[in-house]
Amino acid sequence: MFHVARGLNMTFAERMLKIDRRIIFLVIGLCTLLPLLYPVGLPIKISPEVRGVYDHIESLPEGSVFLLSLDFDPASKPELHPQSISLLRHAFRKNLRVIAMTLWVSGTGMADQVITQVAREMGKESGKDYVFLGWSPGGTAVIINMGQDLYGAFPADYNGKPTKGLPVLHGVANLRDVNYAVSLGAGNPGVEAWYVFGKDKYKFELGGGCTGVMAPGLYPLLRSGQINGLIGGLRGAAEYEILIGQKGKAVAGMDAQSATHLAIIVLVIMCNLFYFSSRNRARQQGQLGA
Amino acid sequence: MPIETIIGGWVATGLTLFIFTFLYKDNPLFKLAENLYVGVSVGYTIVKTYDTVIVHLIWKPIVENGEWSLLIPVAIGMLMLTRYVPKAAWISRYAFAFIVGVGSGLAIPRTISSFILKQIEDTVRPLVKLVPGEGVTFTWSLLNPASSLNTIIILVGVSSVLFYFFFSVEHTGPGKVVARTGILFLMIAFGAAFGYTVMARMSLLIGRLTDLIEFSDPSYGRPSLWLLGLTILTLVVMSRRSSSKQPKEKE
Amino acid sequence: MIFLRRQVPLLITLITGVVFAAQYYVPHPASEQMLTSATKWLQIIGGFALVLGVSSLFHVHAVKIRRKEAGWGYSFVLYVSMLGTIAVGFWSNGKEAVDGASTAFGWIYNFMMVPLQGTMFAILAFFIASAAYRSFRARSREAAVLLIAAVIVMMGRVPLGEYLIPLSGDLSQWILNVLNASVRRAILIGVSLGTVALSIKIIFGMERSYLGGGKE
Amino acid sequence: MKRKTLNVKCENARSACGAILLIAGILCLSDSPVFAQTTLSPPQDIRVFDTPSDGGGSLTVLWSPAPDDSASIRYQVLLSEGTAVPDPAAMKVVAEFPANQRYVRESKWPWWTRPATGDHHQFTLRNGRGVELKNETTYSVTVARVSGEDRVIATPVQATPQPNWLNWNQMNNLLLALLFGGIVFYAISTARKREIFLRRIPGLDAVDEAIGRATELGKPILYLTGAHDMSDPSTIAAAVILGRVAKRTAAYGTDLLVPHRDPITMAVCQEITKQAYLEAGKPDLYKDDSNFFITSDQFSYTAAVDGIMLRKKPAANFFMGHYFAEALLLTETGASTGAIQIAGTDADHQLPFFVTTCDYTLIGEELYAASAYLSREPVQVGTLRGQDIGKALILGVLGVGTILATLGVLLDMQWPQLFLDIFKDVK
Repeated sequence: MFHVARGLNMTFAERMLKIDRRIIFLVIGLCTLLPLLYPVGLPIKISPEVRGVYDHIESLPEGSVFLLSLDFDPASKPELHPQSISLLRHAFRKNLRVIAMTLWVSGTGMADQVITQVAREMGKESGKDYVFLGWSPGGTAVIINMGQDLYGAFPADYNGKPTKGLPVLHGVANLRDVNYAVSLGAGNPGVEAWYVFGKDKYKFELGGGCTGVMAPGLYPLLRSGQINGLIGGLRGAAEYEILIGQKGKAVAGMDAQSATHLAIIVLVIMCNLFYFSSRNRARQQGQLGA
Repeated sequence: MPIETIIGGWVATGLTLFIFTFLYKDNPLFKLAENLYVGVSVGYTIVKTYDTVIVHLIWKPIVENGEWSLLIPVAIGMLMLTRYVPKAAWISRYAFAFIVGVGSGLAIPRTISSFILKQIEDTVRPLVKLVPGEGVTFTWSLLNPASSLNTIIILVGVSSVLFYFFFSVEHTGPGKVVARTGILFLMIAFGAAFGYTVMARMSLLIGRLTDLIEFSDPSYGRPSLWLLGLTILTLVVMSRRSSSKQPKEKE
Repeated sequence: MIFLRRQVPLLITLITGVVFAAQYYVPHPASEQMLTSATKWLQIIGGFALVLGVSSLFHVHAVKIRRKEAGWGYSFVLYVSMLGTIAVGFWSNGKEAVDGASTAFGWIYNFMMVPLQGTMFAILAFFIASAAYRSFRARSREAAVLLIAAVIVMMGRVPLGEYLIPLSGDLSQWILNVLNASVRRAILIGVSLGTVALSIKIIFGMERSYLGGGKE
Repeated sequence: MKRKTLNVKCENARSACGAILLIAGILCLSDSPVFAQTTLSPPQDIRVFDTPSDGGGSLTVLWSPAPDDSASIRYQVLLSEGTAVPDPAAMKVVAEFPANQRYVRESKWPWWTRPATGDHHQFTLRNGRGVELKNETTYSVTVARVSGEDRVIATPVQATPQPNWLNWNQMNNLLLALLFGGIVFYAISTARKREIFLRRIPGLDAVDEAIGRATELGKPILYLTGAHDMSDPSTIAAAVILGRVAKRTAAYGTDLLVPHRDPITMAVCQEITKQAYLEAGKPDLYKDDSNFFITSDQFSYTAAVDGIMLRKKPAANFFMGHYFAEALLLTETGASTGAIQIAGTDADHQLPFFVTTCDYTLIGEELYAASAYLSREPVQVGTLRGQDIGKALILGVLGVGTILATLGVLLDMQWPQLFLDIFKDVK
């Protein structure tokens, strides 16, 4: 909006403000790449939101039913994949009965991979210790239907085995029999839907994990106790990895986060310095002209 | 390492780099990768929908358990497809009427309970607390979200933002002060969201770069490095050719 | 005919809407059974709705290829990749992996879909930085407030920020937990009132854009 | 209907109470050793009834607190099928807990369904997990008091679990739904009869300003309608605002570019633009191809629009409607060309980016309000008015509720709860 100075009159500040954005792209690329190649390992503090989820799983007795809904697609993999790995490791370590599923069709393959991988690593058996129900269309309708009759919503698991009679689902008729559910949501349907169409009526305890984009919007639900914990973005995942004592991709990524965040803060400060200096100059010129 | 994984590494690296070329500018490599992406994800959705809906939700329950009532939703679903027959397109309205009707009906009480009552319930809190032994106290801690001070701040925030979205009242006099408070609160929340989103977007980049670093391993044959060179070369050649063709358009 | 085309759909919406809103207040097993069936139906109908969305894409690109419009080659790429994925998917029985071993369908998913989608959104990382540099200016008091809040949260969310300025962690917690939560709550209440109003209008036939096209 | 059965049961319970006292007395007399050793009194005023407002398979037991209830004394809830109980001591123990637990006040009943005062003991038996409760089958239930080796059992009371037709706990929810529905209908009917005041949306002034500047510079204007199709309220609002923008561009003779990602939206917008040029008295300036279709793919569309921004350098960019991740790609490029940018969106995840990169942003509901302000359509204006009344009510509840809740703590009184319960989500 301030195009007073042009051409030859352009000051250093103005020229800096009009810098080719590809230079900024390069700075960000380097700030991400270098810490990934040469990690530092700064300490990460645990926030109460993440501790909420961790403590609840810690308090569950062996054999409790834990439902993990991986409601995300590959676009959110870097944030929610580490969260799911940590949560599954924790649940398996506590010998909970794990029911995994997804409400996002394009996340099915990833969800299957992560649960198979962690189960194998922890020596757990499909059908006995855990089940992956796969995906079903309908979004919120799936949640209500599971609340009414889990076997109606998922007559077979991902591998096509009938869900009825699976040892892991013994005594589980619907969502009311679930002790703790966590939705790792990248959008809609996600954590909110699990509250509105699930916990609101079927009364299981609910926790949430989400991408950084979603997280600020979930704080009202956290405050009111509608969800008992919130793992937000890569930082949340890193905190959870530290809580269970198995560092993974999230902790590894935090150094790069530090670098890029600081780079952006510096960019913002520079932008404003240049902006104010060019504005002052424009004002002075305006006064001289008058 | 199995050969398909190595090929996979090369393909994944190539596609990742093709899309990153968008940062330089929109170009055929990006368009190719983008259309490939749409095609693959649509194909994936079709396969998954068929497998889940037709096989597991319709065919097996009907054939194995004789749940013939499931033919009703199948019929409703079929009605939707009449959209493609211009003369019979109006029949699809029956299906939409059903979905939208059920959806709206389900939404009303649940929205009121989860997003109105629950939120009011948590905002309406006593401003002072009765601490056994100390009597009535006002807590000042900012870090405890349930402290009296924060209760007041939350109340002010909720009320002023709600007021900002009043449209049948002019924002004048004291209303102006409230609305301005509301907009300041809104800006803080947007700022927080911006800050948090930076983390989200950077995570995606970290994820992609982690993969590229993995694929620069000799066991894959270093596709990251080879393909990076190749992509840059292609871009250079292409920009040369286009600039010699249209010397006037330089954007 | 008008009755069949216009009134009957509105009647269906009215009845289903009222019935399923009322269902919430009725705990009787009969009412629960109705909800169970209806949600199962919705799951199945949801499958058909996906077909509908996908087929419009099919159509748009088919037209492009047939007319050899500009860039029809890309539409062709889209078609080939889609048909290829479908063929491979059916060949693999719709499974990405069998007993942990990846199928051909799983290969397409892992080495094509995951990197493509992931990178598509990773581009935004660069743009957010460039937006921060080029447009994040304290032009007004509001913009200044937004900027400061954003910088504090950015500091407080990363280990280095907390390390350099230890207070930033607590401060960003407070912003998210109290200030941000109160605004989000107000927005949530406002949006929910809007949702309820819209649902009521739909059920009683005052809002009928979902029937498609304003003209009869 | 439900109330009636409840009352009947209460009366049954009351008549049973007399019997309990009598039997308890007899028990004590006949069992003289027990009498001699302890003063343990059996639970008093036992009432058992079908748990109201549920789907059946559940019974609720209530009994009066005893003055000497403490953690060292325990209560047991006993259950057996049928009306005849030959030996209460042989009934199945389905729950056991310390005597200072399980009060009515701990349960979530609002005052209008609360069956007894808060200091009564309360236990709800549910079907499943070791207890079998079938609907329409009569069960005998009683409570025993246990202290060390001593155990005194009250006389069993009979009750039948059954499913209910109404959840009374949620009546506040229903009431609010009906009230709000009524308000919306009332507001719409008022809007049909007379003009309702809507405040001017400042963003609309910015729209005029931006078009003026584009005219001065002789550059075109770019207008986007968002990612959703015509069935979404945000797209409808965007189309209405397009009408206004088109009228201005027609009056000034400025070029208008509207790239689309949905063919139906494009057709609708063509009509709107044409109409606007007619109304402005410049039908000759209208061009059919100012609305054009690009593609429905998110990122191809974004790349194409970015290209238009860079090549044609529009003086003003409008982003109305709903946007996803492409928002930042669009507005950032737009900002780099130095255009005035005005956005209006209900996509709350993208709002921060619009706010930072655009000169003016219509936030959330302001988009709908702007469209209602321009269209003056009674249904739209009335809905907005209805929502305003709803918000005013909620603001009132927040204010009054906080004062009452604070008073309740300060004066240690219970009655504010009568008001607060109405706005609680209780089930």
